[in-house]
Amino acid sequence: MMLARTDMAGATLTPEPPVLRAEGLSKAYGSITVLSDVSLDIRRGEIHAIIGENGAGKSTLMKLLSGHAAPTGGGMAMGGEPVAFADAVRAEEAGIILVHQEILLAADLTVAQNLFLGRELTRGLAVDDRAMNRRTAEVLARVGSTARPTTRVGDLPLAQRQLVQIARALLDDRKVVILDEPTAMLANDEVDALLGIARSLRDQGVSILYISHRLDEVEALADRVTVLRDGRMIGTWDAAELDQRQMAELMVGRELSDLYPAKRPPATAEPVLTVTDLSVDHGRVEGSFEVRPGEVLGIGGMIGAGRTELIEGLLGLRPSQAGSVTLNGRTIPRLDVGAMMAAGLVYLTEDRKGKGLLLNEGLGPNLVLQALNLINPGIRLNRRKETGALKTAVDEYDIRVRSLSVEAGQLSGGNQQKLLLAKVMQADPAVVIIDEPTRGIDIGNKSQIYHFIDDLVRSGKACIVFSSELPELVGLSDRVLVMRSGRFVAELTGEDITEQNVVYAAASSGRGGEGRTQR
Amino acid sequence: MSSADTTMAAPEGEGFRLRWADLAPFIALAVIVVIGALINSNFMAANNLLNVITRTAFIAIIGVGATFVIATGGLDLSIGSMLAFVVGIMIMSMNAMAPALGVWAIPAGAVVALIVGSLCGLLNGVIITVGKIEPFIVTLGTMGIFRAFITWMTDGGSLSIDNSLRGAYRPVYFGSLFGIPYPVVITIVVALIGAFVLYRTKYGRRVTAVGSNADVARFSGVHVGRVRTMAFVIQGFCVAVAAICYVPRLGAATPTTGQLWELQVITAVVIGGTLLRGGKAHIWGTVAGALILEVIANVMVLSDMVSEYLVAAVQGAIIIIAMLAHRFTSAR
Amino acid sequence: MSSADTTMAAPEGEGFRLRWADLAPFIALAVIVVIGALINSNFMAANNLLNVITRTAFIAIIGVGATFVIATGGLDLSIGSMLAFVVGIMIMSMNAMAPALGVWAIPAGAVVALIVGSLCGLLNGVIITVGKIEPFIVTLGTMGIFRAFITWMTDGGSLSIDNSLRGAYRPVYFGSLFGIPYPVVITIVVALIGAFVLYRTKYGRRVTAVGSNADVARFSGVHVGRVRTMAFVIQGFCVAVAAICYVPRLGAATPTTGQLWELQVITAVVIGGTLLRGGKAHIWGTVAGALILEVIANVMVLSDMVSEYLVAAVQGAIIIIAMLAHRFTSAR
Amino acid sequence: QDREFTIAVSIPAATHGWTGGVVYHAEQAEAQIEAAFPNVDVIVSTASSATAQVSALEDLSATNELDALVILPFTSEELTAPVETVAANGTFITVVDRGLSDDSIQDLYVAGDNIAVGANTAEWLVEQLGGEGQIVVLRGIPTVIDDERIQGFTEVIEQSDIEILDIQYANWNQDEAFTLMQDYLGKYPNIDAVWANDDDMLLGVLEAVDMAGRTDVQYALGGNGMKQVIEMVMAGDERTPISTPYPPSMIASAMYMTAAQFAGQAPMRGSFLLDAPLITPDNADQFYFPDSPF
Ligand SMILES: Nc1ncnc2c1ncn2[C@@H]1O[C@H](COP(=O)(O)OP(=O)(O)OP(=O)(O)O)[C@@H](O)[C@H]1O
Ligand SMILES: Nc1ncnc2c1ncn2[C@@H]1O[C@H](COP(=O)(O)OP(=O)(O)OP(=O)(O)O)[C@@H](O)[C@H]1O
Ligand SMILES: [Mg+2]
Ligand SMILES: [Mg+2]
Repeated sequence: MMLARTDMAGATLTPEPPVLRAEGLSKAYGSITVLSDVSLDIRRGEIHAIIGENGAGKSTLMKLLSGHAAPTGGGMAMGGEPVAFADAVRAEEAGIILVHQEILLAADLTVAQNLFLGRELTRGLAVDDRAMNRRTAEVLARVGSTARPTTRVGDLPLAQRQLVQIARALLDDRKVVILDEPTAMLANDEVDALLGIARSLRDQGVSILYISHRLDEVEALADRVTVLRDGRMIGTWDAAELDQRQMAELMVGRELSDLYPAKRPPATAEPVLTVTDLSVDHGRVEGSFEVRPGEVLGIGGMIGAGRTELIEGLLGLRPSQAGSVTLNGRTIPRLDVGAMMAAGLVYLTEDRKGKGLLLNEGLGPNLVLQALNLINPGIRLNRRKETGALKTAVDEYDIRVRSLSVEAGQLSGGNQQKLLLAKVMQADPAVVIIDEPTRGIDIGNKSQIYHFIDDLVRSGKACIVFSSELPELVGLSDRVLVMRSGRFVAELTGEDITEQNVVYAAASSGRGGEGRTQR
Repeated sequence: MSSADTTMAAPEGEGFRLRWADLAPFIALAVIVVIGALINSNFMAANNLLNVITRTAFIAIIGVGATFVIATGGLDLSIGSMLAFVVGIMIMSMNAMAPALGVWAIPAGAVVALIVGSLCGLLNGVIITVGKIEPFIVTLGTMGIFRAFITWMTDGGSLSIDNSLRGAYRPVYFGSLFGIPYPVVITIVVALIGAFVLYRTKYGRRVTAVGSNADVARFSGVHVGRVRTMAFVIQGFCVAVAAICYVPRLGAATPTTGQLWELQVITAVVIGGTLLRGGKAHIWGTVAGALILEVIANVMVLSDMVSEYLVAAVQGAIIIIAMLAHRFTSAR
Repeated sequence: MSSADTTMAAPEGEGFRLRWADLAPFIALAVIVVIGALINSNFMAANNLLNVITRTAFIAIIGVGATFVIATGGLDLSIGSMLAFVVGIMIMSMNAMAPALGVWAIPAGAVVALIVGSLCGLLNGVIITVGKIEPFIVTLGTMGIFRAFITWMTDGGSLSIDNSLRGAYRPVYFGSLFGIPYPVVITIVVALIGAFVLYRTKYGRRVTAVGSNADVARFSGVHVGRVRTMAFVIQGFCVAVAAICYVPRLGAATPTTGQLWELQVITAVVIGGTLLRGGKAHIWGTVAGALILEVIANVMVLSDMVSEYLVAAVQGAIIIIAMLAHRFTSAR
Repeated sequence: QDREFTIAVSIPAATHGWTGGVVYHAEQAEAQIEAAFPNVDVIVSTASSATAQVSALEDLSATNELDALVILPFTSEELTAPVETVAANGTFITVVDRGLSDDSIQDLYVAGDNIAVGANTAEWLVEQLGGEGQIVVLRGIPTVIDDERIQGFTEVIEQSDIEILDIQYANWNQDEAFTLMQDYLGKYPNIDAVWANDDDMLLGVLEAVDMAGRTDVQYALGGNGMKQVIEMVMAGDERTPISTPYPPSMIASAMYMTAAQFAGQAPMRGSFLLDAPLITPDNADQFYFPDSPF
């Protein structure tokens, strides 16, 4: 490495003690060490990015810093004083709050009730709902959420829940705010709003720990960058010294090839999937579309445009009906996940925790759950085949796991995503629908997944991709359909597929070209 | 916000659907009352209605407590036996205090009942939260324990309240305030307090939070164990209030007192719209649920249509049909 | 694989911890047996042990079915009444066929029982999955329905098996195969099949998936409703198998047959390590749980230490203590 | 007197008033017998269902050399075969209350007469009402006892012009009887008499009638001879002037008679049928046990 590290120098140059300091932190789960000897300074009023591959230990480090987990070695100091947090509540009292990578909200409570849970405002004996709703509305507006304070969190789409979670962290004054992949579920506008908030917090003297796999964000936002690899500290650098490619190489520890595969020649074969007049949730979302073998069809739109709804409807997971659905030359009589899968169509959900993986089950059972009938022709389970499939999948999808006998919930977020991808591919589909293909996936693996999709499509299959990451949508798709308010409003092909055009079509106000890409 | 246009439509729909579902138990109650009136003209007699409403008090009052427990994701199978036990202790202490205190033994005994009931609830709560055992198993165990104690206290027979107290105590069940029987007044007061605590206090907020997602509650600094335990204490307190209304009615505790009430109470709570998995609570729905059960039983007796052997079958079927109807009307 | 080096160590630790928790019910059983032997020397008499193990058959067989239902996240409160109903139907059909078929009426009646039992389970399952109603409420309803039917079928009295069949049927409970009583053989066969289905078949995999997270299962193309319904059918089938073993023992159905067995069965399942919220299932744990309950009851009968009135209290307390001990030993 | 004798007593658990009385008397008798005959060991075992009772029989006979068994069977049919098994070991069998399906098994039979309980009450009622009127009936838990009492009662009533307006289960439970009676009163403007086939239920019935202030109810009768009801009879209550004995103490009598077998006294065999004479103010004190819980 030719780059100068700042961690040593920083300590001598800054007279003020760091707000938060980690000294030789380690964490082991049983015999598995996931983090060893990590030392880190967080200065007052800085945005400090933590980057690393999936499973590098970023979330684990954040959990230690915020009292959500106890270290098995090393210690912490705040403002020079040693501290140890018994639980997250103590850490919050000390001014450190973590916004989890996974959504942690009570689905039955309203937005305001969630925000104020554990610290309700009261007037006399009674809770002061009006005041709480008012303050909630303010904070929500600040993070750019359109949710209402009185909506049940369970009724919100994932992205809105993520914003609510961030809003919760901003409710009180904090010293350190830790954001673990806050933008993984957000689209451009929300991301922009969030970056704005992060900057203004920094200007108020709040320190921000920021984890993201979107290196463009890191580059635009961070003051300093710490890189983790395999549970070890690689170093801390001034952000100005690093460009995205260097960050990526520090994370992965090797040179990276091109992120996106080359585009394919236009697909000319007959459509493998034709959907006409699909109507979901009693007409709230409607559309007709088709996809050809050898083609990646991207579907774009703002949050809540109804993309997820559309596909869940196609699979019969929501109340829906369709004029006709033809798949692989066969007419599908009934909208049903099982029937679709048997006919060759699979769907990878955006909600991996709630709808994708059985967090309390082992990796094998998760991997084969969808393709049980294919892997086991009889009624018996073929465990040997299952183990074999798992080994193959771990290799093929590069699932970083320290033991094959862990539960799915113990995988890092990105590795869960890879397991999920492996799971739906077990069914050997002709059409793959992927909702947010690289949510929480590190840059090295992103490229892997893009090439994987490319290989798939080149081998004559079809792929439909929904993505809130515009570069990804643009870089990957041969054709893009844009959805707005539950209807398709534009189709882009070839040269027309640009971020500006997608944003222009997706935004009802017609504000084009305001995307994050302008930076 | 770019998606404001799509956003606005949803909440309206949501809100309406929610309110509709909340009304379901009251609509069901109305339907059953109408059917009852059609089947038998005696049903609508003021006296009959008053009887039915008055005797609903027990299940409704205990149900308010059960709503708390169930909202936290718990379950209490011991309530029937606990009632019997509290009634037994109350009668014994009233009888013991009667010579010294005279009629004042009644309020003194009531206080004893409230303390004992709360302690019984505390016992359940502590075993469940400290021992981290399924509420189903713990309260099944304490159900056996309370039942055995009352059997032992009554020697298998019955334990009657002192005759000197009987007359003074009777009005608590049979008397009325401005024409409203006391048990009904007490039920309304208990439900009002319950609704206030559940919907308007910090504690109530935390009850639903714990039931909805205990992990989230814990991360937010809620003492999950304490909230759960407190719900069981409230349950015990409500059982004691029901016991206070119960004793003046028949004046005795027997080993069969309160038998199977736990099932009735839980049914009332669920019919009322509270989810068994926790996170949602409808105090007034519970009261409506309790009324529904009593009205069905009353109509069954008043009507001559089914064999005595099959009454239970028809009751079971009606409850299932009511839930089905609810599901299909509210799902639309 | 960047982390291959650390991969190897883990499975040992994991596996061992898992196995330890799985063993808990068996350890508890062993402890209770030892205590039983210390309290009463007669306890270890071969005859006594054989009796206890034999009669465990009913709860254990029904428990195997309940393990399926509970693993999918369901609950069946109707099993006790369903048993009575199936026993009633079986006796009636055997008696009706006896004149024509002679001793062959017994297997014919058994087939009828299996069909009726499965249909009863199907009824529960369909109402729950199609109607989307809490299993607790549905099976509470069908519990009343089945109980009412058996009361009606027996006219409130009892329904006995024809004397001509009694002798031929008796060995099914009292006979033995190579010294192992038939009910024990049947229990082992049922548990083996149950374990095979649960752990070694696709269906079993789906059962735990549904119980663990129904949404994930649905998104993976599992027909959640069908899996749940099937679990109730299995439950009904197991109830019928238990009924087949039950009739030769008591020879009659009464309105109280099988009363409260549902609570015993569920307790056995939970003591055995299956979680009430679904997603985990331990067939052999259930069998151990059933044995624990019967051994406790047996020891209570053999020892004369507690007042008759308090037997239930001691049983309840032992179950709670057993669960507490389990929790604290397995948490280490 | 050099041999130890073991007598097992198997009875229903104390789940309601009458069975509570049975347990009480059995425990009293156990203490007295063991005090009187040091070489006799009495084991009392309660069971909460027919199945549990069969289990208890198995347990008792598997672990003890039983010289005698005193059993109050839950049901006749279900317990016949298990008791036969015990008898096959040469155990002396005393059956109490409900007969077995095969009466050759028992050595001694001490029985109440449930049919007579119903029939005698009915006869008295027919006479008092002059053979006509309208009555309601509350029955207990669906079991043989309940069935027999109802059978005895209705058979007699059917001979008269008395109309039984309604029969419903109240499960031998005071609360349910109270509720049911309230509903009866609401449903029928005129009720001349009520029969609850057990005194526990009668207490609930009386409370409901008093509360409604109904004067048309001339007679409210129970059965079993519960302490409180006997007190009413003794006090000459107009509405409840009689009861029918079905004394739970019959278990104690049976235990004494059985113990006597082993105390060198004259062996007793055969059947002892307790009659169900009406308890009237004149003879009530014979049926009054102030210390019994029942
Ligand atoms: N409870 C646990 N038990 C065992 N291993 C665990 C547990 N939690 C996390 N791990 C392991 O620790 C490692 C680090 O996980 P962590 O979540 O910190 O990764 P990450 O850097 O946040 O990755 P990602 O970018 O995918 O979110 C992973 O290999 C994971 O499998
Ligand atoms: N702010 C909001 N408040 C409440 N409901 C919302 C909001 N925004 C969207 N929704 C609802 O979310 C659903 C559409 O979300 P869906 O997940 O299908 O959108 P999407 O286009 O897939 O977006 P995403 O990129 O988040 O996946 C609709 O039911 C819509 O009414
Ligand atoms: Mg992470
Ligand atoms: Mg989406």
